[in-house]
Amino acid sequence: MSFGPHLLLATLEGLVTSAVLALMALGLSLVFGVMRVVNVAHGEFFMLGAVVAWWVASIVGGHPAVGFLAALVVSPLVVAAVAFAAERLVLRRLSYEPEATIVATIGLLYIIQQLALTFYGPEARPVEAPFSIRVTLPWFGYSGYKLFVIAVAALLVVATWLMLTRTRAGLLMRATQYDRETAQAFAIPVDRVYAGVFALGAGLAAIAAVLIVPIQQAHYLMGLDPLLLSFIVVIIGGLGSLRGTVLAAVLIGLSDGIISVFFSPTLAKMLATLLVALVLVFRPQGLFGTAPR
Amino acid sequence: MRTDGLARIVALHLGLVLLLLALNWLLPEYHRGVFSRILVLAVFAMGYNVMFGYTGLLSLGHAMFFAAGLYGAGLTVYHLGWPAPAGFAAGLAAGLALALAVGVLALRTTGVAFMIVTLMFAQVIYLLTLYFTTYTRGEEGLVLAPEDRFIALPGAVLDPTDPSTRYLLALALFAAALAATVAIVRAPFGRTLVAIRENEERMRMLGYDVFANKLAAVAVSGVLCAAAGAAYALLFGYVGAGFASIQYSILPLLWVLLGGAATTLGPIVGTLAMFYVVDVTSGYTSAYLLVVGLALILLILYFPRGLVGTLRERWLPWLP
Amino acid sequence: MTDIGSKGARRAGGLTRRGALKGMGAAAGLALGPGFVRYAQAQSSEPIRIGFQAHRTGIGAAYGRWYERVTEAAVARINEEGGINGRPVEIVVEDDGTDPARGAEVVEKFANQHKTDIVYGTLFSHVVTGSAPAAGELKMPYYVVSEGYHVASGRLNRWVVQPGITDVRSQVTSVAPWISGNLGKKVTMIYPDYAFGHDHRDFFEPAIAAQGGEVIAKVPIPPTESSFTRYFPQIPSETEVIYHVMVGPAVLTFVKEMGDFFGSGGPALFGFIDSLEAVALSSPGLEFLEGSHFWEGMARYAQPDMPDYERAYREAVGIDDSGASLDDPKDVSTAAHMFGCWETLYVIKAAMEMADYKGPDDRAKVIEATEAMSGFDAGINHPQGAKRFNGKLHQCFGHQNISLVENSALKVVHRTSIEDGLYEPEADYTAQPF
Amino acid sequence: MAAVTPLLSTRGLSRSFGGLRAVDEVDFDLPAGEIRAIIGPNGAGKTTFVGLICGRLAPSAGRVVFDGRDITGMPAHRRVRAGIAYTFQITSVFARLSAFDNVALSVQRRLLDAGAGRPGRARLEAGVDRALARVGLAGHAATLAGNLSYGHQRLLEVAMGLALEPRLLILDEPTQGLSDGEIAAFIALVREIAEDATVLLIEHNMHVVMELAGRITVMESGRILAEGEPAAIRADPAVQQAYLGG
Repeated sequence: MSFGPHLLLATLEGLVTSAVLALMALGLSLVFGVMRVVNVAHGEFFMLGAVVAWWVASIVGGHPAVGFLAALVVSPLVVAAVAFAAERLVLRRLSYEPEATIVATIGLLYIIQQLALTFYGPEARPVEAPFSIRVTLPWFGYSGYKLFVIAVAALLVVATWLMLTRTRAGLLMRATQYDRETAQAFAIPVDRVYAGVFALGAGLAAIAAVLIVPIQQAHYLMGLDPLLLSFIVVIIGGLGSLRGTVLAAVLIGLSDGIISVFFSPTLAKMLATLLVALVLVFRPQGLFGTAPR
Repeated sequence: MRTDGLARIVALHLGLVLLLLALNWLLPEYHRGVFSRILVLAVFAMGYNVMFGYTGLLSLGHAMFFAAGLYGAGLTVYHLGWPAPAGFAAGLAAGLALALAVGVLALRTTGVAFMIVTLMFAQVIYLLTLYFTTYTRGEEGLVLAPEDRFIALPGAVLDPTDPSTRYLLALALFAAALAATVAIVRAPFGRTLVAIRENEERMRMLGYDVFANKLAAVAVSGVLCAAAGAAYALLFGYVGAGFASIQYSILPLLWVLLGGAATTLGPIVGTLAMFYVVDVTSGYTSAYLLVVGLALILLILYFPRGLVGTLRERWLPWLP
Repeated sequence: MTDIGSKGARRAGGLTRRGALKGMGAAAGLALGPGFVRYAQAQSSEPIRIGFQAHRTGIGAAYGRWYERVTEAAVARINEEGGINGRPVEIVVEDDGTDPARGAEVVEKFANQHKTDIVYGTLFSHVVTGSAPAAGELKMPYYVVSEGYHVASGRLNRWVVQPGITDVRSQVTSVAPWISGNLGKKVTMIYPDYAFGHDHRDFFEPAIAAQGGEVIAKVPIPPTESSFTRYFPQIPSETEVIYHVMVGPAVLTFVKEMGDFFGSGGPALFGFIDSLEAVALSSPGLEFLEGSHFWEGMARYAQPDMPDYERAYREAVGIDDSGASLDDPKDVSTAAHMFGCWETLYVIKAAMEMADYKGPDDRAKVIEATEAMSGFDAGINHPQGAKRFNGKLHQCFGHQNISLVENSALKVVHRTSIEDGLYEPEADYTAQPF
Repeated sequence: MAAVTPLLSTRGLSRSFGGLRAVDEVDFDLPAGEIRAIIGPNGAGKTTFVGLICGRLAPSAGRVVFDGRDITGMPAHRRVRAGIAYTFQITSVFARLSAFDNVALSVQRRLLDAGAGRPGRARLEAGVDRALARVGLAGHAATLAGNLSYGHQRLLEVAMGLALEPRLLILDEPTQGLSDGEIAAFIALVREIAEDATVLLIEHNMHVVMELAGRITVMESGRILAEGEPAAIRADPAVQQAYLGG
């Protein structure tokens, strides 16, 4: 294939990665920004979202779009409920101490993974896409659903953004993020805000999973790689900076796609990882963050 | 720390080593084999503890140091035909070089960024072992022939495939690492590291080169972990990319937390406890990860200082 | 790659033949000594314990579950027929977590804790490679069902045997003539960028060249990849055949994305069913595989001309005509590989009986008995078909199936001969001492 | 003689944060052996100024000379080892270490710098005991620093500075939060310290300043407003305007 179309394809693929990554990383970033909790189980919320989506879709039946839409509603709610419970039962009791929460979320990771293996099984199972249109370009064909994913994810990112900036709940979250003590002094129920943020973060991961599962199947080990990528995105974007997170997701997604045009894939992964690590080393506040207070 | 208790400390650690020595003849065969592995992995955990427990540097990439030792020893023995002791030395050298390189870069960051940077460097090392599959055979890994693992001493040849010899070699490594940790913890260097963990800025204003001391901690940690990796390759004969994967970066963190961070005995206790939790529960249910996960959460909720840490906090304040 | 293999071979060849293969007569003579007979009678009701190293968790869990089911079925049948040497067979299962380090620990546990007579099992080649040193040191016969080339390469040791499934090198070699004769000569290979994929790469290239074909492009894919479309532009437009082999949970994505990319107008496809083991061919997105071909070790779908013993085998392991579980039609089996468990257990039975196995002291004799075998006839004990066994390589060689995807089912269109898959041996384990 | 080669001097020393010039071209000389107080209203740039001297902050412009050597580019920890000790405005002892260990960190630093490899335990303990005794904490060696009273923590902080045996000891608001009795003892302590070391003191408590300081430097808006004997400063109308009574 000649260079131009190849680049176009890599860009499209990169955008799909970016779209899903943006949603997922937004959840991680929100949790980190507001609660200062590094949620290692975030990838498992993603996986759980995909598994629940499969389960909903296989119960609903009928036209694939019906199952898909049902999953899009039910799955984030279920996952958010699980996260809410985990926050109340475990994280809150640890006073959100950074090291303790890392260990606790590692524990959570094992538990969710094992439960998925036991009750869902080791197979990779697909959810049927709500529609199957193959967009035919002169050089190659492309999945219409993937274009749909890019659009929906972009919409959802904007919606989340509006929620955080325009609604009272969003205001409470941002106030808590800015200064916990002051927020408490202003009678903001910090405790409930934390639980809400953790649930919302997990819900975002679940939505990302529902969008991706018609492309990538639900599997109980699917959480790890998106988790690593989301971490990278959150850090590169500047910890807790939502705008930075979205920009970084686009940057990482696109570069992941485009670097592979020029290098052998394993080498490309290696170089990309090294590059991101070095960015962090020399600009630890992230590309878009400001220097730490 | 003032009430010296040196005699007590030496007695405790020496007693443990002697007990482990006696176990070579007391343990049933299976458990002796298990202990051989645990002693080596405990050295990995001890290396991790130097950085995480004493210096307060939470790394999520320590698999790379273990892998540096594993491959440093494994590749030189397998491809270059080096004798086992030279391979072991190569493993240590690889660990030291990597630790210095990673330390110089990663120590420019702190907190969460440090965690992620170490994780990413480890990912690069993991991908390297896959990229050079021609030499490493990647995931599948290499098997070192028994005769290549023999250690020729003047007048004797140690055969690490013999269970007793292997146990004693593992114990020797463990004892050396334990002695090194105790010495470091009680030396000015150890006090310096702990104080850096507590308040870096204050240490700077007491005239300490914080960066150099942290780098030294990373180097010590890297060499200990590499020693464990090199010993693993030579004692058990298998070298594979799995040991460089993220799972092996998380394991030492769990072992140390379970046993007790910043305690000299925490790593061995944690490694031992974790292994037997998995080993025993996997006999009853394949859902042993659930048990591990629950154990972790309960532990962090109710015993956040780990087993030895809780012991020290409640009853034995003199434990180093 | 070849230098690693030849090193193993050189090392094996360089050893003395001290303690090497004794004839079966000698072994049988020993077993018939008066002391042994009494011992045998005293022990006759004691079960033979076989340690089964299983992928219950980890990336291999989908395979592991079916390996376990087939193992249970085979052992039930063996016990119904009177066990091994009149002794019942007992399976002890331990999870290896699809992790090489745990694999080695499990082998030790079998030997020293469970005191099993032998160890058998497992698929993923890194677990086999990681466990092999432990088996060798414990002098524990280790029968694997892994299809990796690790055994035949000579890299492992005398205690590791693979008598129930053909290795990758042989599989790859045997399908090359059919591909060049039926699909095309210009081949692009897509494979995972690690040892398993490299075996395909290294052995298929000479095999297709020997048929006058050519590998015109190689597209390695990193093991952590979950999306593949961006690699497809590397496929040259003059490609006649895409040879694809992927493993792990992302394979369905791979196949679907290939469909999106090429639509109906792409090159012919030849794949290894490893990609789609435990996955229903009716899964959404797989429609475009219609008309493409797959290697299958054993047919997943019941074939019209299927012999009775194959039918009996399928019934025993509990799969229906489309290769899914009789209890749950959504639970698709790993039919192309799992037969290896059944056949391996029958080889173990035969070897133990030939060696007149009495207890752990006879373990070496079991290996010697296996090495003395030269092949297996097709039948209920070997339902996948007849096999040749090379005792020096510790590896068997069987027929391979090439199947066409037709109406979301697999139809066997060609069965290779055993000779198609033979290659120049690189190792001789019998030269190693026990 | 001291006037000829001051122990510490700065020339054109400046530091800005964003647009704000916290320290603005300060020329400052401190002769050896003196007790010097720096006073000034909040935000005058006192803490920033001593931060530039001890190396916690890098200057935007200007030079710092210590004992005849230009130390402008020298990292903080090397300045400490050259003889500049700094005690923090906000108490920052190592709360989870014993008082002994807190001071031992200083003593071992000094012993290590004196060469001869690893400091012996006996010398270490002797050094710690002496420093703790000087500030009156001899009985608290084994107590965790975090469990000491606030006043004792301030004293421990000073002991840590003392144990470094510095040539210049910078005390940043040392008496903040101390009781009157503690302040009296503290004044005596600083006088005693001044026998071996030069002391630079940032202090708000004018009683302490007047008792201790040989000379006073008054800062305002990042600049030196006035400098002189306590009596002269007290009489200076500009100072009164800016600070003492405004």
